[in-house]
Amino acid sequence: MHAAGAVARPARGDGGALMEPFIRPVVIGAMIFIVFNALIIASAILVLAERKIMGFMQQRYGPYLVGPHGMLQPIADILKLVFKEELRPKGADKWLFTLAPVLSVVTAFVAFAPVPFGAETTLFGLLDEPIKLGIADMNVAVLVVFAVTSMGVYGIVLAGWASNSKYSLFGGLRASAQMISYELAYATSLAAVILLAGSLSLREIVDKQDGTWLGLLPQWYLFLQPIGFLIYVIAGVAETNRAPFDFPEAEQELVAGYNTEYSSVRFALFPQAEYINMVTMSAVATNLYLGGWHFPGVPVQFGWIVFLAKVSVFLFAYIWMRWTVPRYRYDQLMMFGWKYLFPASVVNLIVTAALVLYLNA
Amino acid sequence: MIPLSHYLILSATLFAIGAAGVFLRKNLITILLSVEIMLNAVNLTFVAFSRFAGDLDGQIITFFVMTVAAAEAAVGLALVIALFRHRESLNPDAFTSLKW
Amino acid sequence: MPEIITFYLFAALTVVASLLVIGQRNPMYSVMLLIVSFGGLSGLYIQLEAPFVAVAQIIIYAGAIMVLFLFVVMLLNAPKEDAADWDRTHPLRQPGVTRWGTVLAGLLIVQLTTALLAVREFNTPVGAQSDASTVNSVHDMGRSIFTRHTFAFEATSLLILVAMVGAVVLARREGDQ
Amino acid sequence: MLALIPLLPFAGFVVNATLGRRLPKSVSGGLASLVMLASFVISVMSVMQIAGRPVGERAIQELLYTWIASGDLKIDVAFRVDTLSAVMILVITGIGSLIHIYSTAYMHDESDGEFARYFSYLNLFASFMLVLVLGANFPLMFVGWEGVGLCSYLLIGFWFKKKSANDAGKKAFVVNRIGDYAFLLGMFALFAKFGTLDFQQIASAVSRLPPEATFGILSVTTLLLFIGATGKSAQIPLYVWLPDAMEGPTPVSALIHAATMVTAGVYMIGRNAVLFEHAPQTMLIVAVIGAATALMAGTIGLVQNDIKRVLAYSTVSQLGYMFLAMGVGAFGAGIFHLYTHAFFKALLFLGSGAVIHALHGEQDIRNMGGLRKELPITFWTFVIGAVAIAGIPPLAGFFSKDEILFETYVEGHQILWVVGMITAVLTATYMFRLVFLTFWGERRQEAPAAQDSHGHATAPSHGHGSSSHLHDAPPAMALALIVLAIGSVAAGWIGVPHALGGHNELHTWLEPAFSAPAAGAAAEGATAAAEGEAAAGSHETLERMLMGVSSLGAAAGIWFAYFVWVKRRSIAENAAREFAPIHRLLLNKYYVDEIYDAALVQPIKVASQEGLWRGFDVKIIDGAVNGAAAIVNSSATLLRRLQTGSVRTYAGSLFVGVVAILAYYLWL
Repeated sequence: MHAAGAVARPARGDGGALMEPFIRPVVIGAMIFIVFNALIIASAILVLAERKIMGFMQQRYGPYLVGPHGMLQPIADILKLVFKEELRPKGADKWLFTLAPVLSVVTAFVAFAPVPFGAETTLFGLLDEPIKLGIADMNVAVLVVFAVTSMGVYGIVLAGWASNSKYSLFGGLRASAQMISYELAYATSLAAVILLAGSLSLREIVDKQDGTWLGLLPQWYLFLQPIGFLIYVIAGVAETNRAPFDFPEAEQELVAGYNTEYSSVRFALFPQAEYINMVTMSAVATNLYLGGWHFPGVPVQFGWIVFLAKVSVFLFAYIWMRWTVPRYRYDQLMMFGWKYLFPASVVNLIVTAALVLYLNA
Repeated sequence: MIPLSHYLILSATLFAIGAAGVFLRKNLITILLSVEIMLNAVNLTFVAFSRFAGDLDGQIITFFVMTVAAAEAAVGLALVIALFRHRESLNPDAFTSLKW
Repeated sequence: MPEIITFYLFAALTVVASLLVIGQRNPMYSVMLLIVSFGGLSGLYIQLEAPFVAVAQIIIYAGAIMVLFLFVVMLLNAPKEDAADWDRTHPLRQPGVTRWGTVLAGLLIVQLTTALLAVREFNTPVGAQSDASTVNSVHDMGRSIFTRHTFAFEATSLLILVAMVGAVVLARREGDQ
Repeated sequence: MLALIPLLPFAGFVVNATLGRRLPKSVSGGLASLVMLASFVISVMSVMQIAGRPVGERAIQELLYTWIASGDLKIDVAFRVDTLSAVMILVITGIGSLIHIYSTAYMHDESDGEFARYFSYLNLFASFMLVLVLGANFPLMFVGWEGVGLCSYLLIGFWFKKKSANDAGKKAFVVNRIGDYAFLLGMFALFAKFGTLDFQQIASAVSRLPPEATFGILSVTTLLLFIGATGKSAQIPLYVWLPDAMEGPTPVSALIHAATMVTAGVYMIGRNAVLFEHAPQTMLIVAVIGAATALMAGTIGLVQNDIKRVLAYSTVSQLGYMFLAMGVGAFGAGIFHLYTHAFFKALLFLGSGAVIHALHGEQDIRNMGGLRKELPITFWTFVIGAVAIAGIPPLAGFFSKDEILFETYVEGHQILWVVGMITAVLTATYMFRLVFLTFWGERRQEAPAAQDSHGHATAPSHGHGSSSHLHDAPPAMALALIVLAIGSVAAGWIGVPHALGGHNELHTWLEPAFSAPAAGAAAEGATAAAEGEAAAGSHETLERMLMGVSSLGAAAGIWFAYFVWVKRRSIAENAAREFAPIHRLLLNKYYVDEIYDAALVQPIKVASQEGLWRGFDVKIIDGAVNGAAAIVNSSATLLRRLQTGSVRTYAGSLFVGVVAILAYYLWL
């Protein structure tokens, strides 16, 4: 968190127009506010989307009663959760029990901060000095995202430990082991992209992917790093504890894993954190592999729309995966992570490095 | 600009805290944590020096230190697990005999 | 001025957290507090214009090593250490030993202060690097790691390998292969 | 190619030593003889090669590799054939191969394994001897020196089941060790003086120095070397091992203890002629010791009854002659005598071996007699050998011995000449005593048979008693005997002195080997030869006179022996009874062994037992060891307290260390 805060360097222009100095802080504040709420709403929407898509895939309606086509279902859920009784099991650790959900959701929010989601814009001439779309534009953004998401595990682990129950404990243990294992492959596939772009700044990486080959194939790293992309997605799913890697909360084995003992708002924070993490993961994937807000033929002013589109594709894929792919076995997960994914990513990294070296020389 | 000595004093304090932890604690895990604190104190010194000397070697050494710390943590914790299996205790004074 | 404040903020955070780490009976809290103090440290690193080190600090220490600690604590369900045998078996608690320990500690403090008073002339950085060149600094770091510090690098990799094997061997339960 | 000369016998040794016991006798023995013959051929070729050259550069030096290089000490493994070593290698390989052939028949009664072992030793000896004479520097020579010592030990003790053989072997080894010690010291002294150990370099370095008038470093060095020589070549005071060495198989006595190894000392002196010439004191000592040894051994030989012992003592006295020659500076004569002696002494030993073989190990001449008719070949060859050694013209011994005596006289050592003359007469006498007692008269059986002294060779194949018909030497032995007989007759003719109208080729041939290899060595050698001839020319009458005297002396000795031991046997007994003490004295070899035993062996025994073992070893060394262990133990018990096993104690000590180091850097 401090990392993010301290590295943040909002772009500051010297203010040619006289109302400039007043507008800019407002704009920035507004942007932060928008993003924050957008994330909250996104989680709410995702809940609904998940249930709807699930219904669609299982050939039923899904939530249908609340509001038109059950559109208001998330609000109902939220209300329900808020008005539930807070209960903390006996012998649970008071502080950590509370800290855990907060920590996980906070890290989820913070992780999105360094992610840019649009090109520079002057808001239709409102500013004479263009502003970069994105909360914190920093030159080690990739690492910061990675660092903050890696902090996210604590929320789950602590939840598992603090609630003083076998199932939670197992969930926490699984989460910690799983996340550490998959962070390796995750980071290594990141490194390959960083090598290609020669930069640690997400924005620069995105801008490097502008343009097309032969006028039709966009210059996305997806096409240079197919294996890396695959690894990244798989590891990302594991990092966000989504099916088929949702062992920390495998309901068939551990009642609900780390959040067995949670209820009401504290409980609500976990799925929210999970959804926000999904968004962040998708956004980063978009920036790294799908050329962010660049799309051949689309003017860069509407880049953020393109960006949203790409992200939603990812999110759909997430949900799709969850309802189609069956859950692994835990030892299979570990074996897969250590024996296949990680070596594959290392090989990918080495090959990429060799190629970059060879082509630059 | 913060003078170098501030950083040095800070890292000395941290190191002292770590050392005290090693001396005073009775829990192997806590002792390992104290060792980590000491290592980080050293890291801080290195980085501060590299900043004030204007070259990167200090930071590089920091990375080596981190690697060593990782290795140390892995082996140390493995040892802790093995020991805990033998005696249901983490008290270092329970392991005074060299073999059993 | 603001940097003074941030410095003291982070310093205080680090020191207090570390103190709590060792003032703590519950290893779980110790681990969490240690993470906090690492956070403070990385803040200091950023102030020292080593953002890469700062992020690495978070990723490696807070993100990986500490999780390992946490994992072990949870795995062993580590007992809170009891104060009872503190006074009994602690070799440094016997009065004589304690006295000597305090004497030594005092000596050490005196020495450190004298040593630190000697670095006064060192207060302004040589060739201050602006963080705009962080990426370059990462480049330079990589270059000099793989050129000037090759041996250290290789040695470390070997160390890591050995540590990995050692950890596996040690943590393996007797009997199961 | 030179390397092959010693390497071939070594190869034979390796083969016979490793898989000899699986080979049949014909193969192992044949192989051994074959490699010897091969190296003989190679030697002849290389000698031809150098003979083809002008006088100056008659030498081949072959560097194999650098053996030791530390500091300014640089030792090459280099072989050198010059005129001197040429003679030696011819003698060694030639006579050596003859003796190998002889041995195939003589040792035929041994089991396959023993047979192979014998021949492997013999080959090993040959190769070491060749290294000795071919080595171009002292250390290499020393390798051969020690190697032949080892082989002589192994071969003397060949029948190791027999205690006397073992003792003899040990005696030979220990006595030689004394000499080798002095030899080593001499080598060190040389290196200290000249900073090199290469013969040529030493010679050239010495030739720049003036001859030492007083007893200086050169004298000391040469004296040390000479002591080594006395050990190896059985001179006073270290000759005692040679007679006992007769415990070994007779061919071994012939090869090692008569023809080749025992002459190593003479060769060594000849090899360093320049060095010795610069130390007149040592030369005098060498001459005196040589003469004394010759006389003493001759007298002892007069009364011995063991056929081989008589020959052994005659060997000693002949070696004395050689050293006399060396001592008076007549190196050529010395080597000449070495060369002739090799023939007839080998012949005599082999003949005695034939006799012993025929008599199934009988060695006591009192039990022999009348073998003339039964062993004709042996008889005739033996007689030839005896005549040759007695110095009757024109056989080999005559020329060499007379050259020695003449040189002695000319160099002005009249007393030594007298001694030499007496020895010559003695030689003739005891040799023909041997001949007459062995071959004349009729078989005697009265004296106690010395069967056991040769237990092994008494072969089961010879079942019948010694009284029955004896058969003469089998073909292999006969061949060797005849060849050597021819050699003993003709070997001397290459050294016919000018007095008798000869040219003494050997002398001129050897000349360059004894002069420093300085620039224009050729001319120098030539002049030396020339003035040698001149000197000879001036002394011709004298020389002729001396020859006559010595020949007459020899003839007189022979007649005396005939008169005493054939005509009037009684005289011998009467004499023995008349001069009983002298007789006993001689019979017991002047009690030298007893004296040594009392004077040296016992004291050393006592000293080492009481002093070194019970005193030093037990008390001091063991005490030290145990004390060290005790100290370690006690200190460890103290140190153990430091290892509390409590982590914090260790950390505490570490803490102390940190404080101390900081204090050192801050305040000290």
